[in-house]
Amino acid sequence: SADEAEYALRIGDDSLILAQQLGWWISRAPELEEDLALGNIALDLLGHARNLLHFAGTALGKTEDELAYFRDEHEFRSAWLFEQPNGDFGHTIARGLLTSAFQFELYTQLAESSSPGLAGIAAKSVKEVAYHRDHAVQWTLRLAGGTDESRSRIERALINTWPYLDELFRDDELHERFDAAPRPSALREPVMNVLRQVLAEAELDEPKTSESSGDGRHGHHSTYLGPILAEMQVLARRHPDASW
Amino acid sequence: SADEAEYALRIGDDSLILAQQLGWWISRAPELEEDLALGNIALDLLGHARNLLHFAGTALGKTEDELAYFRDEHEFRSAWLFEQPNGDFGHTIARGLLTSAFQFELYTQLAESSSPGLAGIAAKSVKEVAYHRDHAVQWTLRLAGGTDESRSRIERALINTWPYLDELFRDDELHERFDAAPRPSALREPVMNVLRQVLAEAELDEPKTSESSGDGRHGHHSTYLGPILAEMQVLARRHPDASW
Amino acid sequence: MSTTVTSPDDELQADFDALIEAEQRIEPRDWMPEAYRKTLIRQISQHAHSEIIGMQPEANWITRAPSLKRKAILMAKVQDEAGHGLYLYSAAQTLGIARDTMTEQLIEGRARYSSIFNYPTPTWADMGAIGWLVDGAAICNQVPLCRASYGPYGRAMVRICKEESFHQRQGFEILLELANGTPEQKQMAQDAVNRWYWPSLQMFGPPDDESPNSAQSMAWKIKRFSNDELRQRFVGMLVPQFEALGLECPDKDLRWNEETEQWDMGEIDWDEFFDVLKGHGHCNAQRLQHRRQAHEDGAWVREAAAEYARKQSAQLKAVA
Amino acid sequence: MSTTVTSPDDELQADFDALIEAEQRIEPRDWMPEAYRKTLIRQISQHAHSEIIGMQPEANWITRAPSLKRKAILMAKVQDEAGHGLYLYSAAQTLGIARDTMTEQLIEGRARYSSIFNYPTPTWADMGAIGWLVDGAAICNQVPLCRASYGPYGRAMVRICKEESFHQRQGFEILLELANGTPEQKQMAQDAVNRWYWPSLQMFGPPDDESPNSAQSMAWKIKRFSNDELRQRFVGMLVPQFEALGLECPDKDLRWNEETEQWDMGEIDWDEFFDVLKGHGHCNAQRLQHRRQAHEDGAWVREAAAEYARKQSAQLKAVA
Repeated sequence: SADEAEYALRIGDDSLILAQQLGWWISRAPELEEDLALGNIALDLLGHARNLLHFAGTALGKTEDELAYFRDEHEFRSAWLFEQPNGDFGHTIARGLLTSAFQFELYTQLAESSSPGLAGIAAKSVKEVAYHRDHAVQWTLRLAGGTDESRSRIERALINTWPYLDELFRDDELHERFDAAPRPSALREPVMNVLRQVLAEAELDEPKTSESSGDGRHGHHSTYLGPILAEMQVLARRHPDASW
Repeated sequence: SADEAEYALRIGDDSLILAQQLGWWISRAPELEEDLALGNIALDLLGHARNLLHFAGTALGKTEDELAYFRDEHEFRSAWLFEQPNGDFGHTIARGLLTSAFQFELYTQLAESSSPGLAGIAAKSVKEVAYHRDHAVQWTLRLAGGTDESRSRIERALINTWPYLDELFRDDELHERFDAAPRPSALREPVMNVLRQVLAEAELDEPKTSESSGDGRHGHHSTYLGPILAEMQVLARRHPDASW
Repeated sequence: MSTTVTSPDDELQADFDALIEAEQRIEPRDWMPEAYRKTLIRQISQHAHSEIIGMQPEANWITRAPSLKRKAILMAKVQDEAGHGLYLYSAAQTLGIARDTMTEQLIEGRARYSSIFNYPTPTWADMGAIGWLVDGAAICNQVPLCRASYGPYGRAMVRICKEESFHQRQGFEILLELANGTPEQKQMAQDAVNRWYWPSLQMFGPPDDESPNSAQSMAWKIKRFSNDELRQRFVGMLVPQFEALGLECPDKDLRWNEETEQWDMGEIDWDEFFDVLKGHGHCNAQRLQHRRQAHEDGAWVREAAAEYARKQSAQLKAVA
Repeated sequence: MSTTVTSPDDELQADFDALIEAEQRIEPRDWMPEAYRKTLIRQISQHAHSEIIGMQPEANWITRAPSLKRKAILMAKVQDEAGHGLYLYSAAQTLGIARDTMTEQLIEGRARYSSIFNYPTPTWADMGAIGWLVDGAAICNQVPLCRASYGPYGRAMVRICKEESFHQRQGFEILLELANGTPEQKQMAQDAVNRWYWPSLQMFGPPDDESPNSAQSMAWKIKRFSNDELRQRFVGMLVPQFEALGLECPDKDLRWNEETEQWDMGEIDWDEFFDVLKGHGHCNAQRLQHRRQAHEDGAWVREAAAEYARKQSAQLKAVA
């Protein structure tokens, strides 16, 4: 259905944009093991995105590539958190902690969906997201418990990303109509509980920041998305009739 | 003539690509005075680029915007030095030192050109480039004579940019035919003399690096140019028939 | 018979009041009441911060400007804003606050700046809408400030207003070009105007009956007109310009009231205004993060410059 | 009558020679001649560096890959190269050199890596040409290395070769798609093949008569075939594939010689080869700069991880 497709686009775009950004790290990570780890996460997310865009595309009569390469900025449905820049490694880890905690809870619940298509994708993805979350948690602990510099960097990174959590938990008209997906508001508590546990273990305070009212689900995006799409789409758009 | 146009494209693209990159600093400089200074330099370079592209365009039957926005990567003529990324402030300064030392000598000689068009543009530009060079020299001295960190950063930045000097001084078939511009090889000595003086005053060693054989003058560019153009051209290309 | 005892402070206050009354300028060396000084520091630094934060929504399009001419104009504009910030920080410094202190207050989120800059700029047309509406509203607010009783502030505003009116015209031109362009361009322009219209009206602040600080500022001749008066003036200016652009005004209820000789406007969503003010805008977090990042990334450069200056002056002394 | 005095070293040497002769593997705990050890360290670390530097020309296109499928394949490929680098650094470590030492040698420009990675990748078609030609040449070089006399090296090569042949097929597929695509795509493919063909032939090293170290490596059964033999084999493999792609071979002089039963090739520009080797390639500076930058930017992360591990183990000890 159209609602199912719209929902798949939302969570598919999240993963697509994050994969696009994580891909940058490959050849630039602090150690080779992290080139591999961040590359793995990027690949997983790209895989999830392709499944979700393919699924949405069957309802919309479009291919995954048409959706990825030929939509304009306002047609994307990603949330602002996923559009936040890589920054330094600490920033990438903080962003990864928040996105993976969210996606883990989301896919866990979505795996029980009455939509077999969404449930299937979620069930497959959740195992990989568990690894992403573990990766982010381990590094959060290491950076928080490492040197003074690493601690202040991860603190700053959490302050910078925390405002974008709220958007992930906002219900809207889609959720009034479409009940085959968990309500965003129902994810808030479990996700925040996990995050608070990690912060407690890392002996970090929960950032006291005001939430951003960013609204990517309706096509109103952060300033970061435009340049991300410019680079991602440049070649495909230069040869609109080509196949690759 | 076609040769005049080709020559104007080369030095115009240098300035265009550097202006495009320096524009990024506005709102991100280490202090407000540098937002202003780097912005000024970017504006000057953009002005030079527009004059040169306009001049080339009259021979080629194209507007400055057609040349800037609708050429593909291999049609650009910029040298690799101008395509090198901003990096940190030290890297921007090192790149600026090299580019401005080159452009100052180039425009000084070009102001005597038998081509009135090129001579006129060069005569106007050289005053501004003198300021750019002064800015870069002052900051090179400050960074080299500042803290240990700033000294090692400017050293590293010079090592990273030095390999791209050689390309600026290479004669090719164009210069066999076209004698209204100084031969690149004739610029080597005066430019290197200035640079060596600056290094001596800053008590820095001349980097011992092998020159890159990068060859932007014939459309063979560094890996940096592709993404720069993707961002610069994205909007204009999305609306090919629009005027702005 | 009773004697009137005048304390020195009372005399200073009387002199100050007389200067204000006579439309004379207060200068840095003059005595001034603490509340006046504090109000000015707050207002001028807030204004300076707004210029600095206000660079970001437009800087976002420098790299993607669709023509070289527009790129040059936009670069120059954003750069002007850095310049305005500098004038205003200087004016505030004459009141005894250090620039570093103001910078700290900003990046630590303890200082205000104009909420308008917490809205995003998703399209090129936003460059037009910001110039036309945001700079337009700023000018309405600022022209009277050129006569502000505090000298350095008034003089800074004179320079700033001259440049702002230039910026407003450039914004209008961007929109005019789009409105007369392709259908997509026209739509882009209308969408941007729809997004920026109401926030620009909010730039004049809450309605007069909910603006407690205004009266004192007017008595001190810092402020010359009430929020609602300025808003009226702004809307009156926009109406013919909407017509010239061929764009629709997003306020469907706007009409001229023959009786009151005022514009009756549709209702402004003040909840949204206060929400953004409290930090819940689209971009509050991003704006501060961007500024903080630039400040932190530049720390080593500022330290190097300071250390170099120290060494140079030590060397000069040694030679002397 | 004279007695043959055998020193302990001679005995060890004899055992070593016998193992080599019998096609047995030398393992890390086995005695080996210093020259053998040094040759291996040089070769393996050079190979590891090549994998790591070799990530860059392809990583350059990850963000711009023109379909999601190709993006996924490319990401996986570049990631595989990091994995290969890790295997090989591990193999080299068994010979008594630390990974940090090798990293230092690389970023300080004191270590070699394959010159092929100093060429730029201006178009998407380079992703095809690298896979097909560069990985193809690498496989020809590396398949015999799976039987290299040093155990850890041979075993690493087995894993690597399996993945490389996968990469080569993917490169071929990219070119096939382009060669059958739009005229611009086909031109892009031909241009890329033109750029990479000769450098890929140079990957086998100088002609046999100018390759002084080869004989010893062959005696030690590290190397199994001469440079020219491998080059022959590679070209023989390419010829039918050029046909399948419908692309032209850039070597216009290439023909099968019935008499020698060999491919007669056009002249290889060895001056260019040695020029790039000496550091004058398009991208030598950039490749090292990229690696150095990643290493330096990551220093605080590695320090944090080390410090955290130190604290954790101190805590464990305190508990025990």
